[in-house]
Amino acid sequence: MTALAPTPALLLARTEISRRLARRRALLLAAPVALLLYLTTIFFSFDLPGIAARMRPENAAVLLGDFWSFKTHVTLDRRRPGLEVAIEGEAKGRYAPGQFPDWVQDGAEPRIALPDGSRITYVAQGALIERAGFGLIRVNREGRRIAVTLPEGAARPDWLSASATRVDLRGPWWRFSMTPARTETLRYEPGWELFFFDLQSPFHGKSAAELAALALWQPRLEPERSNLAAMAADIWQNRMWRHGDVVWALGETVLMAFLGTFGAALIAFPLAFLAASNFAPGRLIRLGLRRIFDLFRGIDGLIWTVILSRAFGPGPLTGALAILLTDTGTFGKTFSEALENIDEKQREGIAATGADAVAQARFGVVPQVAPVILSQVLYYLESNTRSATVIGALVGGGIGLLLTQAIQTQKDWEEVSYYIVLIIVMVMAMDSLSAWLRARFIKG
Amino acid sequence: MLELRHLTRDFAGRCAVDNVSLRFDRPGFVGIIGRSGAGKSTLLRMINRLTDVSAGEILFQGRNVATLRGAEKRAWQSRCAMVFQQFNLVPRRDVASNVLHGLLGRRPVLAAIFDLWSEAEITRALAILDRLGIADQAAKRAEALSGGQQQRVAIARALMQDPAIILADEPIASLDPMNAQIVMDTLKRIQTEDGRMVIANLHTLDTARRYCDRVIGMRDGRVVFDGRPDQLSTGIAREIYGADASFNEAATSTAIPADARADADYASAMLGA
Amino acid sequence: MLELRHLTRDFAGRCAVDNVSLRFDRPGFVGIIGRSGAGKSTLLRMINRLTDVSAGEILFQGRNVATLRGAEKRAWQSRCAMVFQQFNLVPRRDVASNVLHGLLGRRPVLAAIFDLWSEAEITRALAILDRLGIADQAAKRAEALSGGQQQRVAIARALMQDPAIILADEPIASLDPMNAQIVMDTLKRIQTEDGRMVIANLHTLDTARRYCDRVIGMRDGRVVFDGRPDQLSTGIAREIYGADASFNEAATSTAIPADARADADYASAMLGA
Amino acid sequence: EGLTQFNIGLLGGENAQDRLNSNECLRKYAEDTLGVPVKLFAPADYDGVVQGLLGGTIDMAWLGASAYAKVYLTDPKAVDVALVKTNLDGSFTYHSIGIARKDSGIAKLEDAKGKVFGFGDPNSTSGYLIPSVEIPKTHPAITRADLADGASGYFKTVKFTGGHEQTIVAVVNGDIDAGVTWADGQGNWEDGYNSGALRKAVDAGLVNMNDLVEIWKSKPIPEGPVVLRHALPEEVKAKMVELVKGLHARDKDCAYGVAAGDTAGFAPITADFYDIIVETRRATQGN
Amino acid sequence: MSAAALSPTAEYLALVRRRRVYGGLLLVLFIVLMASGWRTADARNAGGFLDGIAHILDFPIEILSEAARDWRNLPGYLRQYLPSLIETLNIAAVSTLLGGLIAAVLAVLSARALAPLPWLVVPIRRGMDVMRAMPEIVIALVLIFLLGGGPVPAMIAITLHTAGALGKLFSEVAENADLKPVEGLASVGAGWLARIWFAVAPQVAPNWSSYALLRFEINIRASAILGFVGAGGIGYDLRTTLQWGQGRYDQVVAIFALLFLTIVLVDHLSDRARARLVQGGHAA
Ligand SMILES: Nc1ncnc2c1ncn2[C@@H]1O[C@H](COP(=O)(O)OP(=O)(O)OP(=O)(O)O)[C@@H](O)[C@H]1O
Ligand SMILES: Nc1ncnc2c1ncn2[C@@H]1O[C@H](COP(=O)(O)OP(=O)(O)OP(=O)(O)O)[C@@H](O)[C@H]1O
Ligand SMILES: [Mg+2]
Ligand SMILES: [Mg+2]
Repeated sequence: MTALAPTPALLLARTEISRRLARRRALLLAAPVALLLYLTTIFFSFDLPGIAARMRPENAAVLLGDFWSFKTHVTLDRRRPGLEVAIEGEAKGRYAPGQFPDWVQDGAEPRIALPDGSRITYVAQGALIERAGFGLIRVNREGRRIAVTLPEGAARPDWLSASATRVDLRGPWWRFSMTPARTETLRYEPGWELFFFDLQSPFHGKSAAELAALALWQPRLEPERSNLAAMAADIWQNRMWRHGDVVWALGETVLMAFLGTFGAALIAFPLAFLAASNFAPGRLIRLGLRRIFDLFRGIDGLIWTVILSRAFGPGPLTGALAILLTDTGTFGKTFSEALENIDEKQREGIAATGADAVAQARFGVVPQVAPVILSQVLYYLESNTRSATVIGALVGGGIGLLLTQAIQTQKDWEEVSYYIVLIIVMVMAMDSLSAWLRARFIKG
Repeated sequence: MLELRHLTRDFAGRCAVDNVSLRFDRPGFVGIIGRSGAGKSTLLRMINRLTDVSAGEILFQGRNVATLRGAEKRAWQSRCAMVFQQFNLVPRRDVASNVLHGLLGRRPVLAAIFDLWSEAEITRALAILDRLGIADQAAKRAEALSGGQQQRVAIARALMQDPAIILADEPIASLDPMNAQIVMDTLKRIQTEDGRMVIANLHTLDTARRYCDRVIGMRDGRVVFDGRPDQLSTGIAREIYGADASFNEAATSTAIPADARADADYASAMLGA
Repeated sequence: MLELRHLTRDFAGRCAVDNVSLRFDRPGFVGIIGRSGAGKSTLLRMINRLTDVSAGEILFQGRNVATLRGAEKRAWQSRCAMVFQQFNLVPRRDVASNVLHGLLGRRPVLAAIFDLWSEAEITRALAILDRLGIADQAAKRAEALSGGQQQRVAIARALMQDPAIILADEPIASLDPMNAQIVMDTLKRIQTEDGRMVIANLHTLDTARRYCDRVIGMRDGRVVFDGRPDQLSTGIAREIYGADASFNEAATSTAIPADARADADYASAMLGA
Repeated sequence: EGLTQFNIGLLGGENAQDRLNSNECLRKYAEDTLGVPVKLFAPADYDGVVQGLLGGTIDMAWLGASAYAKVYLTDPKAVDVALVKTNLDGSFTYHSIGIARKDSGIAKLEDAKGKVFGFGDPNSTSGYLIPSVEIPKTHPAITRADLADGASGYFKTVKFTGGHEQTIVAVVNGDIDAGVTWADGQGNWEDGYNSGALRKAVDAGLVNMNDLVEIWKSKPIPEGPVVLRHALPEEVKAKMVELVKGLHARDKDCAYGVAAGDTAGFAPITADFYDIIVETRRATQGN
Repeated sequence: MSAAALSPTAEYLALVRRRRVYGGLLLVLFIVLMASGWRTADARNAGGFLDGIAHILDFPIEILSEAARDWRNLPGYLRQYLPSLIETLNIAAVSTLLGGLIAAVLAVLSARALAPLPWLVVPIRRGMDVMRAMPEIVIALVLIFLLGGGPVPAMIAITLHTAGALGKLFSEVAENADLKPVEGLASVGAGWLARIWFAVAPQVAPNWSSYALLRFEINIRASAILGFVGAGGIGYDLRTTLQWGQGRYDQVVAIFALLFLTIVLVDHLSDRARARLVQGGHAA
């Protein structure tokens, strides 16, 4: 058998195979090593250790907690009369006096019950905090000075921060702070309070069963409209969450994406013929157009927004035009590539019947490129919905504006999470829509 | 009715068709045979004006159509239909629409763009399809049809042009023998029944013998034979196809030689894999 | 050495293999024949454990391998090589690597990923390729080879496993007659020279007659014949292949019938178009 | 050319929808006054409104002083200064405040030497313009060049955080060691003063003023002006000035919303009041 | 005409009429949507389209004329902003790499025929949908507040989005992979990882790397834009200079030129590389 005495050819093959395997092995080892090296340099040049050191988990926890919880402020301001109880401390979430939630006991010395069993009493000279499992903490105010008295023998805990003019206490699901002018307790609760009905709505605070009963058979609360209509209107006009405005904003975002994408497709389509080597009337026109497409594509929509806002001012038109310009560049390029890849036989078949150039394009070219173009356009429709979110923020419209502003003001994190959910739902909906349209018009 | 005078076509110095003069006086079935590269396709494409003429004249009813431009050129093209080896249909459109494309040479642009055909035109297209036995496929996409059916759609498109001449460039080279026969029979029937003129490039001698009234043999861009099919002796065939050793009658026949079959089998097995 | 006891496999209620019991006591060339859907592939795949067993036992040297899991199952698979109709090679890797893949069942995965094969292993892989006459192709990508060569690579991979049993599922169904013969000869040679056991599904009676020591006929998941090839009378064949009118000896032969050829031609013409 | 529409631009800083809502009353009054449709626009950053005024698509806006200077420097004829918001005590100034973390050991600006220093938005008056000019005057050791974006002379580096809110968070998080933001300078430090970015952050529960110290405070800065586009018909300008001036008397709640806090109303003011700011900005322009 | 043909003709005529009605309706619907959409957008905009179009070049001209005046500064600025550009490129590269690695894992885990744990397929797919739908800028903005400015929030944001976007494309490719080699390796007793590595990876590699390259291109843009909202890199410089306005337009132009040239260059190179990758895959 040859295996006993390897032929020269076999030896040659063996060295060749060994060499190849060695090369592959070297590559396989080198690639992860190079990757690791690169990531390590980046690790230090992006200062990740520094960030890790500076990151404050409790701050993150506050913010992230706000994503899915809300807080109620119980405030005693020495410059204003009376106790104020307000959701998120906002005027639109303020409880009317005498209608405070049951954990706040109004009176000369208001008492607040907290989720962990702690209790806080606002007294004339300051406040008494009965902290569960710790004992009574007195906070006394004398003029501009604030003093804290801990229970006998207790060490100062790390959840308490005090200076001569300010005391701050953190508990599970609550916070307390006092300055010479203000005494305030924040009580956190999970959920998005007032999501459906705000405090002004007669439907606030009702259980699902009660609401169903009201909607279906109970007498009208307002004579001029049915309870169901009133509920819908109250939800739509909710002052805290502004569902109506949010829906308009979503609509405006989709509008910008729609107009930008399809407008760009309509403009790019004829131009693509002039930029495709097999249709272009001249080399110069073709190259010129290609560079223009590059320029339009290379400038992101966001930058177009800045450039256009001088001429058109803020508003959805500016956003739509910004998307249109970028996508004209993108489509111009991809459409002309599609045109360059057509099957010439079809066009020749049409040309041989004596059809003119327009008819040749219409019947010999368009049917071939239509599926490619349509699927491109629909793909971009989805991706532009995402861009329109961001562009909207700059041009003062759409859900993106609501989102960035909510982030910037830093307090409405539950709204931030609401908007994020809506954006994700919106983009996923556009994705499904474009997938459906693709399936319907391209395969069918 | 059609006369070619000193027709010549250069491709970057290479002469594809070299000073060809031919007269076609009355309708008939003319076959052009020759080796690959002999200039058969170029000749037909020049007549239809898909390829420009380098020199010479194409006289149709006494008028030189080789120099027409624009609308006049298109008018000529619409009178002189072309059938291609690869059918050159629009695969994503339905069969009837492909047939209606035959009218494009005579259509105002706008009506054409919106694809608006009159009922009479559609009825005529379907009548033509019916004549070729594929009316029941009218609503299908062209790409859904078999090769033989597609070629018949291409012929229907040609007929829709109501042409004085039908040029067919190797119409059966992509078809299996059974479909090849159907297509050739169709062309022949059209030629005899309507009294149209058909000029077809053919790649096998026996097809030429079976269908043609007149056979033209080309070699290296020149006409080397022009006569009745029964004058095609083996010697003449050798002259047309060149004296290269591999030539034999069988190689130009539609019958499939044994080893080619094995190859085809193998190819289809691979592709199916 | 191998015994199947009441082996059964259900696919969603349909019984693909139905209570099959067979003993293979000594090495030999066993052919399994039967109509499409008879359960031949399912039987082989169960032995290799590519398909799970619904009921019954597969005893190899007295041990039931039908219930093994994880590493033990893989150890069994590495002793029982499989050759597929479509070769199932990794087309983008070279031939030698494909052969070395036969060792994957015994290798820690990381060593395999980094292609840490010893010189001795590479030498052995090349020796096997040499034995099958395709050592000169060792450095080519598998996909660049012809079907017959690829099947020989697949056999080389099987040999690399140094298997007790080689299972071959219609190893020549995708090959042209000439390559089919080479592959069958190879399998036969391996079986006789090495004294290995080969169980092959075959789709034609004459191949079974020519190569097998023992033929098993299956129908509807059950064994309906088990004997020497010379016992395969036309009557028995009819029983195996069913009494349907279309059955005849020719339909199960490797010779290609005329109309099938035309189809294949047609298919390749279409695909090439 | 008749007026067919009147556009009011609103600067950022508050929840967009809240901004639109608190100015809704002004929109209605303006519509009644002018008899043409009035629209509100609330782009996310200063520049949107500035570009709108320059391009002639925004007719009225309440600008920051520096943003006004930018408009003026780009096109002196673009807008007319009309009114300014007054505080409860009648003043119309505020301060730029330098802050640092108490535990960082920085108690005054000099301590921040060799540390990371942050400004807010480059178009912001208190967040950049005023400190970049005033600090070199009061602290000769610090030059203007030391306060340029990315400079690394006196400070380790100088950054723009993008806005007042971001500056505060960045200081609290330690991303920057010190930074500047704004406050009205009235009330108490521990509350974050009576109004301004610090107060908002405190109210949001984001910072504990015990953790911060004031390291620097600017001289009083004039509140930004309410401006009207110069090209508007005189009569329209007069009407709008009248409307905004009388807003506090007419509808206190509305004035509160429009002024984004307690106010004694809007008072007339002239352009020369902002000359200093304009000059300051012009001086920084050559960089 | 034969009687039999009547029926196909009538049928086809009916089909044509039906098609014209649907086509016409669709066209009208589209035109109405476009027209009313543009009108709505125009009406809700501060400045109208017709008034604005005449001034469309005002701002670019303002920028360019200043840059033309101070053209001598440009080379200096180009050098000055190069590090920012490199940071932007690094953000894009790292997030493409990390996102691509995550995507590769997710893709294999969520391709039905390859998944080792079939019950994970649907949750992973939904998860990728969510990652894909989330605009990078949203994640970045939130992270900037948690981690402060700089490249890291942008990197994480783009990585997440990339993982989702590439994951979907990758798993589509993996789903279409030929399973015969996988089965071949299964029959020799190869484990799951070996099967994926030897039988699937070579098949998907060309398309995967082509998609990853395309993503890299997209991510350069994304990382430049995230700089615009405060996440480091050259976008941040672009925003501060652009917002400052007059006096810094020469810097704007310099940054712009850098960014634009980079994008066009990368775009061009990756176009060619991708063409080769995919072609190589097919031709081989
Ligand atoms: N567009 C073209 N550009 C350059 N040369 C061409 C072109 N078309 C044809 N030729 C050349 O002209 C010569 C004649 O080609 P033609 O296609 O007419 O031959 P044919 O007889 O139809 O051959 P076949 O049987 O292969 O179709 C060939 O040498 C060919 O290479
Ligand atoms: N994975 C599967 N799922 C469901 N049914 C299957 C599966 N595999 C095989 N079957 C069914 O089991 C029966 C036996 O199939 P098997 O492939 O074993 O037949 P075969 O004899 O190999 O046929 P062929 O000659 O077509 O390969 C068939 O009815 C087939 O449809
Ligand atoms: Mg030809
Ligand atoms: Mg089988």
